[in-house]
Amino acid sequence: MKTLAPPLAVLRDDGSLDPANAPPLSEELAIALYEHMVLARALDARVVGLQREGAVTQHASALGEEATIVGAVAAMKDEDWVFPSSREAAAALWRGMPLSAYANHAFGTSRDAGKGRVAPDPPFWKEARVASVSQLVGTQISHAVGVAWAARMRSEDVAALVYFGEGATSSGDFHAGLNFAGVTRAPVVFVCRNNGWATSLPASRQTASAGFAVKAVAYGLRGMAVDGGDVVAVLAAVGEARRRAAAGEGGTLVEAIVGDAAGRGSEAADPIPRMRRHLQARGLWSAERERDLNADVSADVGAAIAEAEGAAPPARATMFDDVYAVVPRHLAEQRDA
Amino acid sequence: MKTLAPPLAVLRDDGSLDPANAPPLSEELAIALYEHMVLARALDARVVGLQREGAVTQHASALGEEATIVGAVAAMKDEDWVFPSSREAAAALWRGMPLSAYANHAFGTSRDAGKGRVAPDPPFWKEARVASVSQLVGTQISHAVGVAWAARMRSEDVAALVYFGEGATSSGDFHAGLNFAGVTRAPVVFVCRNNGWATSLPASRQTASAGFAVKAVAYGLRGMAVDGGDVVAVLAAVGEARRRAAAGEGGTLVEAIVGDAAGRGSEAADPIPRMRRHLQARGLWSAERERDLNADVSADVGAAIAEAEGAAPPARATMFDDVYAVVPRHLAEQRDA
Amino acid sequence: MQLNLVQALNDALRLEMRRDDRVVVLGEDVGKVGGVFRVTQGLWDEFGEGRVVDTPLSEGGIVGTAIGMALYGLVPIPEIQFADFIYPAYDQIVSELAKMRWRSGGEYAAKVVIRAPVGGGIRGGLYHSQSPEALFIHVAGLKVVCPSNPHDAKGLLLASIRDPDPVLFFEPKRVYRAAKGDVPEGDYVVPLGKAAVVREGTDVTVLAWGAMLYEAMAAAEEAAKEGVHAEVIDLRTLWPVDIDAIVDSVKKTGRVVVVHEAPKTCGFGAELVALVNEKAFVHLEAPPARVCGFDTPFPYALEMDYLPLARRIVPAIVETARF
Amino acid sequence: MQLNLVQALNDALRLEMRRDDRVVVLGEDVGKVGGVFRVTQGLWDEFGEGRVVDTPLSEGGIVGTAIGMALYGLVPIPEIQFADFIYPAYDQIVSELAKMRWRSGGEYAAKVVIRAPVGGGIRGGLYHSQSPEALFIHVAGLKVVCPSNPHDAKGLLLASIRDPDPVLFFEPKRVYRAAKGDVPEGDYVVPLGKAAVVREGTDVTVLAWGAMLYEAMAAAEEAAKEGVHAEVIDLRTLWPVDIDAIVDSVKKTGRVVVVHEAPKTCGFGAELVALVNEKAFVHLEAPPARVCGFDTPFPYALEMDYLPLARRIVPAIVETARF
Ligand SMILES: Cc1ncc(C[n+]2csc(CCOP(=O)(O)OP(=O)(O)O)c2C)c(N)n1
Ligand SMILES: Cc1ncc(C[n+]2csc(CCOP(=O)(O)OP(=O)(O)O)c2C)c(N)n1
Ligand SMILES: [Mg+2]
Ligand SMILES: [Mg+2]
Repeated sequence: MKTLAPPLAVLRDDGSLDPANAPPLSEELAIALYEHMVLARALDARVVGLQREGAVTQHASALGEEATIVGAVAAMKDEDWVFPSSREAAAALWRGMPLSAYANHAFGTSRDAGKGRVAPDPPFWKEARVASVSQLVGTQISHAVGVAWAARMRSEDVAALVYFGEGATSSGDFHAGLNFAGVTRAPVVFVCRNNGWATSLPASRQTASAGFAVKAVAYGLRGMAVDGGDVVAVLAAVGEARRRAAAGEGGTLVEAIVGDAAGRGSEAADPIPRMRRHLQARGLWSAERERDLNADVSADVGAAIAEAEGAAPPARATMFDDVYAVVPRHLAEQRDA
Repeated sequence: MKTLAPPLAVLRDDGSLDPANAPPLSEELAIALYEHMVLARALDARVVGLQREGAVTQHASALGEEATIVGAVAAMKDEDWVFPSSREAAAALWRGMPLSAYANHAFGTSRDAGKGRVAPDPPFWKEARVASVSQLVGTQISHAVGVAWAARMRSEDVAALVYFGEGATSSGDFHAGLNFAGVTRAPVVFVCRNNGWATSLPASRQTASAGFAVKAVAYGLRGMAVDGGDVVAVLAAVGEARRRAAAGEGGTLVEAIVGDAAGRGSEAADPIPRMRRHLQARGLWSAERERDLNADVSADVGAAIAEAEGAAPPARATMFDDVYAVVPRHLAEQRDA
Repeated sequence: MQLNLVQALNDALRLEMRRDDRVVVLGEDVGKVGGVFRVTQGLWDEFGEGRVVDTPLSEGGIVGTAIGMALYGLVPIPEIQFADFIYPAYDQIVSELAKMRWRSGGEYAAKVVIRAPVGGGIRGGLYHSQSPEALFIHVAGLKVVCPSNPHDAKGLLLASIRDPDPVLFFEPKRVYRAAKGDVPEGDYVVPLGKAAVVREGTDVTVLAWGAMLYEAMAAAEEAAKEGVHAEVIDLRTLWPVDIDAIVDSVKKTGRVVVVHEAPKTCGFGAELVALVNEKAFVHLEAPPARVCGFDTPFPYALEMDYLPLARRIVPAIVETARF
Repeated sequence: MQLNLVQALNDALRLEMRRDDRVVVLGEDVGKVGGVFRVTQGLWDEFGEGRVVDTPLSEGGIVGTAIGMALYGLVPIPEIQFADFIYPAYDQIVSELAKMRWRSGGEYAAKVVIRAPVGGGIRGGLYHSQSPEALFIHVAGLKVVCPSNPHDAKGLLLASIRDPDPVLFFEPKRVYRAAKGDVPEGDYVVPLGKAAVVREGTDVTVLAWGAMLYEAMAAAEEAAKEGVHAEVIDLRTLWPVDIDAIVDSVKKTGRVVVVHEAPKTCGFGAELVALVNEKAFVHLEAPPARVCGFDTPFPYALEMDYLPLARRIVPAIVETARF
């Protein structure tokens, strides 16, 4: 599917950056982006394995989509809110969620911040404003708009980032969320991960529009497409959207084209080697650093999983907490029966 | 609010037709369009009066929107389905619903086809495929798409026309309906009456898009704007949309700009004198015919209202019918208690 | 001061918006025109369009964005124009609002008070008359309130806004203007979860709320003429319900009649009957009776036959007493 | 033939699509992949994408367009991937589908059968385990069905498709594959509105359906060891319910226990208790008991504590019998 303007791309295959579109990119940030993508993939691979064994359920792999997830959150400010969909564990990790928190969430242990109530994905991380979202596709979109709208009401420089797959654009919440964003000029960045598929439905059957970025036109919002396998391009696109939002120019719908939708082999589209070539081109990377990184990452992931595997499940009585702020009479009776 | 292309207009102020856009318009059709607009307005005025007296409730006046309502239905084929919103009684009249049927519906009498169950607007008329719609704004849009989609599945040359106000474009059903229409290429014509207001909300606060026709882009549908006070232009626009639908080119969103949204005084925008000038210019009309028409219309409307005013209310027992095809045990008990 | 129910609600909103600048009102036509029933009248003038917001026509968007505002720390009070139009927001209410605190282990909460007029008797027909309370009481995490008079309306709305949990606040539109009464100036709350015995009696306990409370009271007066003395309880908060008040009364009367406008089947009356069975079975001397809307959609022409008016409640009271 | 519940449902769909070309299946992933649980497997190959349609991700659009198809004369059978995702379609179901026939004075009808897997026990957590039947039973105009075994699943689905009214057909996903049994080849129906006494007993009547029927049966066996003989009734059709079968049994036992996965408050169990009170009060020798999901959202890690499993049903049976 073609989108109106060609997708923004910055990373060239030789690892250099297209000067026309390159954002400022410090060595530290370049390395951090790469390291988080590697971490995300390692964690993902491990959890996919655990799911095969039946140890965890309902994990949605982000394989190949790491650049979109990490690049977008990295472009936001710390005080901004982040609303994930099903594949954005890496956004919470970028925001500082410890691996052990993710692992305990995945296993639903007594140490899980969510008290083992929701199936693994997606995790939330309150202290860094990573929101709790349901597993209903699309519902978090209007929440993100509400947060951004509230910040604007309070004239506080806080924006919201919300991720969703292209399938979510068919939901009523996408429609309401983007329409309210257009009318209120709420500072929100919508990142639509177009990976070409909603389970078995190809994007071409999800909608007849020319791509997804163009849907912004229906809401008076800015829309743009970006190469979702290009972490620097995602950083640039979302950074620009964040800047406009802060300037009162309203929200932006960023369509990040990844996976099959990118129409290049998964080899060529793989965001990790692409960013590695950039680090190498800048002389920031070596075979040794790569080895060390992989070793650290698998050690950290292994340790977190091991801790969670050993953790106790939540106690029965905890099920009755948090339905209301105070456990009401009828729930106390059910708990104590 | 401006729309991308200027709204289609055909009727000139001197009553002549712009040859560039004029559709074929027989003398009979031209007269019928005019007469139905006059009938619609007379009925409307009478019911508005009855509402003031408290004799009927929840009537939505179509004052000034007669050209959009009559022109659109007139452009469809007899076998096509029509889904009204709240102001389209005239579409049912065009399809042959007797005035007495409307009046009995408005009073909710025992002679009402709907058995006095729903408040007055909007009426349905089964034998001419005018659908029964609820009072929830927008819900009928996906029904119309379903009818058209089914006809396409059956490869039958039947299309659906659905009317709604611009406020309905914010509903989830608008989004789902147009998206499904785009994907299925269902033969459906969406007529959005943009009268500038959703109760107290101006269209500019309903959405930030540049008008409503442009929303078609988000669904891969054709969108166009038309002067909704120009019955010939509406006839042309909807006729063309119907032709394309039949040709497998899919649905069209027609934004009919009326009332305040038209941005000309209600005088100049009034569709009835505009069409009368056309009849006069064609030598099809005279002061005498005008007098006779007004006399006939008010006599017919008066007679229908009088009949309905005299009609008995539905019997209590009828309330329990039609909840299911056969009255089940528990409802029979409630009825007979 | 003498106020009707609309004025009392308006007074509560104004007071709380003055007291707490986190409170915002949003919905369709709630701004300059003050809402279809004028409950928000004058708020737009006093607090401006920044805190009293006319929204696009999307109940799902209204509740969805309100949840986001609440996460941010505001206290949004969305108005749904008629409870009949709440269903487009049903997913946001039951899947998101009701579950936010629980699914996040208590870390996130969305404090939202959803106001909506309910009930028939105003010639509103099928889509302007419904009473959907049971559809929310069944969903864990929500509180459901329905006042019957101006005093309670103000006090319960203030309590609902200050309560930490999401509240569905249903307003009995049939008595919006008809119910007048003395309302204290200034601040007070009617606590959630506390019913009121509005008529003492020894023979039958009648449970009602909202507009039907007046029918229950009228029926009790009628029954008294036949020597049957009904105790009438206004539940005020539907969930969590004041089970003690109900059980105390049923222990005394041994008999109970529940009245509500919503269809009988799976209505809140069924839960009340089941609770009475669980808590006071040995005291029951007659089968608990339900006088409810019929299991049909809400009718236009026949609404007075549909509603559980006094004329239908009286025989139920008398038969239950004489069982 | 020996089939599991998924295979039996698939057989029913295939048979009816062959017999009646108005029948179409639509939903998310129902086509080539045959649905998340494979209930529609093979239909796409046999009937083509014209009659087995993969739709965009919108439950509201699925049900809304299905209503239109039905108006046109087709018989659409939408699948909602999990009942937990039915709420975006709730407005179309309760405001449109349920009311079409009634509001049009019987002139229009929308014949739609909505299929959706319900229930927990598969480690689905909060949003893949819910049982929302009460939210549809409360709405006049809908029929609600939930089979417990392959034989009934096929017969009830065929009956549901041929019934003139809209049907919510809930499938107990926990026993989709675990429940195996002999299923007649070819055409037969299990009539709607008829329950089945699946275990005879004299002491207590146990009402259950779907996956919890097996827990009720296991509990009855346990109770028998303590000398309590429970009669177990599989309701099969939840609404309109087979009240005669229930009352006949309660007249015999004088005692009743209702079991369901949905939260207790305002669940269908409340209606069943209220109905038993209305129809058989004088026969009741003990308070009707409800063994249900708790009034919390559905948990992930603790789902086996949440579900009303046999270990929770046994004491209810015994205590009710010994009351
Ligand atoms: C309201 C709702 N309907 C259906 C589902 C089942 N479901 C889970 S993921 C999914 C596909 C989502 O596709 P997309 O939005 O493109 O995200 P992706 O999985 O490609 O990241 C579906 C249909 C759901 N979770 N919520
Ligand atoms: C779902 C829903 N929400 C709210 C309403 C109340 N309501 C009735 S008409 C209306 C405004 C409709 O505006 P528009 O769609 O532009 O149609 P118009 O009245 O201008 O013809 C509203 C909000 C409703 N009927 N349904
Ligand atoms: Mg996708
Ligand atoms: Mg309008």
